Amino acid sequence: MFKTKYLACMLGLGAMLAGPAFAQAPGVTDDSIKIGIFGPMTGSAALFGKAVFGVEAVYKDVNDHGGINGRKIDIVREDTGCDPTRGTAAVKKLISQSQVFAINGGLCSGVVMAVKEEVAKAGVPFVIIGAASSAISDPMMPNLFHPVATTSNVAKTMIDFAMTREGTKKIAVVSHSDDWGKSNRDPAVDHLKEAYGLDPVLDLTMERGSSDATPQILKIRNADADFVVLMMYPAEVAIFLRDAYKYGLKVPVLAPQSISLKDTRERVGNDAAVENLYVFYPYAHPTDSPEMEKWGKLINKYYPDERVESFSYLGMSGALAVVEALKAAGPDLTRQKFMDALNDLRDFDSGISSAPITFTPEDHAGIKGGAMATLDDGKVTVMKKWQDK
Amino acid sequence: MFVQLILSGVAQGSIYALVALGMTALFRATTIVNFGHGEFFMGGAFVLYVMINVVGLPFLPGALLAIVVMFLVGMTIERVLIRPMGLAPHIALAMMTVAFSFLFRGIARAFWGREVLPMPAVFSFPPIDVAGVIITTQDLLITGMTLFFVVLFFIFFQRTNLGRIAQAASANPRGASLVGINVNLFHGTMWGVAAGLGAIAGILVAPITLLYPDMGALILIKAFAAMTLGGFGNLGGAVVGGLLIGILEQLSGGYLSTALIDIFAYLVIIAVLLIRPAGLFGIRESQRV
Amino acid sequence: MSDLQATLPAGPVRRPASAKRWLVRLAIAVLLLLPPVFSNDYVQYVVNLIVVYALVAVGFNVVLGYLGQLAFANAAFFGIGAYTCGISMVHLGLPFWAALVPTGIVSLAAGALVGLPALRLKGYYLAIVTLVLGELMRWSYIHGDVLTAGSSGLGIPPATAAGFTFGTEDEKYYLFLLVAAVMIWATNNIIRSRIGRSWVAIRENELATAALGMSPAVGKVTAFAWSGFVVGIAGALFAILIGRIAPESFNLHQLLLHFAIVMIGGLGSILGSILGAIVLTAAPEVLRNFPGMEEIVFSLLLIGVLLFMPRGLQGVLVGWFPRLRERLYRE
Amino acid sequence: MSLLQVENVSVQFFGLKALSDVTFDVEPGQVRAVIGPNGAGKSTLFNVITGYVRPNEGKVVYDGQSVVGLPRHVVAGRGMRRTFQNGGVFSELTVLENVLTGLNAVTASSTLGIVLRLPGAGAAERRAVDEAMSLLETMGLAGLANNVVGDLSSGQQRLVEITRAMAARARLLLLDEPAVGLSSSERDRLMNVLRDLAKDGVAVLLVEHVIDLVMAVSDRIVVLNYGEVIAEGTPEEIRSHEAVLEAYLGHG
Repeated sequence: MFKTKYLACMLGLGAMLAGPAFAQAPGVTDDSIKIGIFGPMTGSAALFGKAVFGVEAVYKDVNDHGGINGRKIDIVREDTGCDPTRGTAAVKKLISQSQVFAINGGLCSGVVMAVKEEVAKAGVPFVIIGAASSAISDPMMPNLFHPVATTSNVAKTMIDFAMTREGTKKIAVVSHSDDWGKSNRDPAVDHLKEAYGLDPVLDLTMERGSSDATPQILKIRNADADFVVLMMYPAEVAIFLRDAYKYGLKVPVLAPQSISLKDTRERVGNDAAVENLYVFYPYAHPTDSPEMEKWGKLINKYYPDERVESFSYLGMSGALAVVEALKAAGPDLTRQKFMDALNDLRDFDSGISSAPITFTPEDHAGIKGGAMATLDDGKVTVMKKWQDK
Repeated sequence: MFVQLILSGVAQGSIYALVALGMTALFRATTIVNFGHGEFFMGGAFVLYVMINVVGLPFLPGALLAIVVMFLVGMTIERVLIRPMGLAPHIALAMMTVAFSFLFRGIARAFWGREVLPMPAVFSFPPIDVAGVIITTQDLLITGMTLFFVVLFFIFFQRTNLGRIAQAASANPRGASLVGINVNLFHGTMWGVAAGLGAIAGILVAPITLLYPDMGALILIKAFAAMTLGGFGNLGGAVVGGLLIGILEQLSGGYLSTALIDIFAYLVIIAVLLIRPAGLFGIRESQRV
Repeated sequence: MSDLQATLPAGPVRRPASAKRWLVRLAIAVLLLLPPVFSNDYVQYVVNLIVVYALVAVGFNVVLGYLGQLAFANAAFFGIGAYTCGISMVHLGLPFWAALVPTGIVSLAAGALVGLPALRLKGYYLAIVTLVLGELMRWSYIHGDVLTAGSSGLGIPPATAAGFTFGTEDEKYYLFLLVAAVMIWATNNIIRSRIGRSWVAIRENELATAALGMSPAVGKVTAFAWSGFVVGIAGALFAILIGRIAPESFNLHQLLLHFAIVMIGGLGSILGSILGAIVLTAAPEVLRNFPGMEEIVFSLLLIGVLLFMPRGLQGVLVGWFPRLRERLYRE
Repeated sequence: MSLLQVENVSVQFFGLKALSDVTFDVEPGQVRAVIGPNGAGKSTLFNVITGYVRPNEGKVVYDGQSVVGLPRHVVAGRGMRRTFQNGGVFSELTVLENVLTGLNAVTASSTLGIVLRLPGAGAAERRAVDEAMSLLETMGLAGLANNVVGDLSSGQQRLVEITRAMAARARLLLLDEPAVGLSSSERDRLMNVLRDLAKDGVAVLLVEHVIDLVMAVSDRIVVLNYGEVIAEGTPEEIRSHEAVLEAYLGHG
């Protein structure tokens, strides 16, 4: 009680001195807006933590250009290690100790699902960085905004893409049996059933950390599948492609948004093996195009030794949407105004995400649709429909 | 399909065998089960990565240097962490191996926490197709190297004078020290050898599995399964157990369900320990009253 | 090992009644007044986590410290307790208090079941079987999605009692404190009785235990059953604390955390387990602003304890205040 | 009626006759000793009686019932208590805790009473502590009650082990070479303790190779050599028995 009382009266005092006596929203002072950021900076999913640097680069860039309505964004970052127990501690610290104005965080769906009620109860606006599980924004929560292609959206795009190739009947699915794998596999299988009345010809699993995919590939070869849908982490996708090449499996392979084409080619070590890999591509332009290079350089401006990778861009369009809404909410900033501004965001094209962001008071799943991308003799090409190579 | 599964099972199994061999040799010599052995595997791969990408050595010298580095790391662990614990209870020794495995994982994560590092393939010859069965140089290399080290290991232990001394020191440390064998040095060397064998397995597999700090955890459980199946503390058993686990895993994945691969090693461990704790070749432990 | 034990006066140690009662009253006062001082929700959450892990460590210590069996089944008991409580609350619609009954029964049974292989297997064999059991349980949570909602995790409704919901962390704190205090009090009663002495006898010398008319098999199964029961109830508290349980929360990392808490706290000491829980739950929070350092500091702390404080924090404490040495009988 | 009958017990290990046709008995209140050169089969005999080794032939009858094959804790529960040649004590526990553990089998605190700390259980536990303390007083060990047993001399540890074995009103006490590692004063103390136990009606079976202690304290002696009983009788008969002399001193 003592600590919060002390802080409260200091704030009140500050407000009184600063002229018109109205209590500022928590986390807001005359010259700063405190935004809490959380993500897996450590642990086995630390690879996803790269997106945090992209988000912070956006905010630091805004600060260098005069901030928002005279206020600079004060970033407070907490690590969750992709573990619900540590994640709950991180979010509680942001809300009750750092008393942030809003939260822009979350790359592990497990952590977001564990903390979203907590954030809602505290009434803190919560914009997701990259956690994709559709259960996050469905059912809708007034304070939670999901500017990310959700797993059901990604799955639908991948299945529809496969079906745009005539005569596709047999789709084989290979996924991890952890929460990430299941949250991607389940919507894909459901969509295949509902939209096309088909069941996957094979529904296999592959162990995280395994170094061999022979049984899976031989089964797929025997079932002569038309497409293979891999709901797996980057390392295991690379191993699958390497073994597919080894056993001469020429079937096109689809992978979700967490897979970077460039890195996979480097990991597999030969171009032929990556030739028929298509990944859900959450961005508007290929990562090596000038439009995306701009954002990559922005990240390296503030984090010089950070190796920019496709993950790094994942949360940037969401961060730009936050900046947009903060500006629209005006100088007399309150959480409600900020959320109303977010609710008015229509077809916000940040130039990064493959589809514009739209939030309505009824639907906070901001990105619908998306595209696939593949390596066409070394160049990343984005496509909505199947094109024969 | 059956032959293909057997072949890839042998390649996989030889990795498990190599790691299990290192763990068994250490267990026989020091009665310590090293719960941090996965990190020797990971350590070998990462040190090789540093040798090639940072120091810029070609593969072979890089690999040899990596093995030497890990050998020294193994000896240092024995000297600094294990020896001072003296005749501590098994719980404390097991916990010490867990502690340094956390330490290595923490160090690797500090440098490459957010990376999945590729390793240049050793030789990228195209796969050979022999009557429908496909073999890659990588598989041949792994199986070949494992066989080589297993044979080398047995020759050392059975044939050479030093090997017989090592056997004596493992069987009865107190007796060995009475006849002038420096047991501490022997334990140190065995920790070095175990670390070296773990590193070799890591180096052989690095080009395939890609490098990330947690790559050691899974291999530890598979090596346990190999040791348990082959008979705890039996060197030959560890190798045979490893190969069997690799093959049976692939076959169960191919013919039954791929979901089985995840828990195959676990089922083997439980089945063996509850039905025949001595495993295939192990000796039943009798207790002196 | 035993040089820490100073030679004490003759006769069973009967501490002056007033000193002991004063000590207990002070502890209760501090514990009850804690929440208002730390009204900050985050710190209170960490304190609640400490209470849960203290209970887990006390339960695990029964098997690891008192019975002296190297068993790694603790994460499995923790998960079984959490999921049984979650399933009874979500699918059977039981309120928290009622859900504790099936949770207790299932955890007790799970403990006894794990005790059975302990009769045949010794040392490392038991460690490996129980380690594998934990991983198999986690596999079953993932694939049992009809009941456990699989990997996406099972949402747990808040605990309620007679219309009152334990919503905020402060309210949960009193609930956890009550349940943990009762369980630790009961465990202490057992340890300082013939049952506790039979467990410790098995650790010291199993043959001699049989030669004194006690069945080692009964001793082991009861120890594992009680350990499973306590850790299972702690799992139920964990489910309420986090509000959502997923298979990943009961993996190898969780097990190693329990192991470290007991070892650093001190084998065979309830006070040590509570101290270990405090240190190892607070440390990662203190290290929040050096991400990645947690693993390194965690392992160095463990190595330090294993090399220089073989009997853990409790050993150091008993070294300074010999009176604190825990007895296996009641004054 | 004798408390323990060993009838024609033979034991073979891989063709080697460890014991052949051993027969003797032990009466309540009697100190029976078994002596013989090293390797004579004394320890094997001891382990057969205490149920750790199953005889190929013959019977071991205790209190009128054969004990071959019975679980050890059941036999111990009926009052047949033993000590161990090396380290039977719980070295990390205090002397009092060791003796209390010996009393476990007769501490009447109910499980539920213990868990919920009910008065009945509390009383039973306190009675056990008082009984243990009085036992320690009679053995002259009360001063060491709170010392960790691991700190004590091997002689003191031996006495603690015997007190612990006696704690639950044992009727037959089997001692496996108790005099090993004892100072002469501790040996005298041991002799007095054994005599007092016998006076209280306890049957004592002493397997030992310290001859002067055996001669001083035993009522009847069995001499084993190469697994066979070569002599049986009172200490005086045994002292002049030429087969015994020959076994011990070799051929005259």
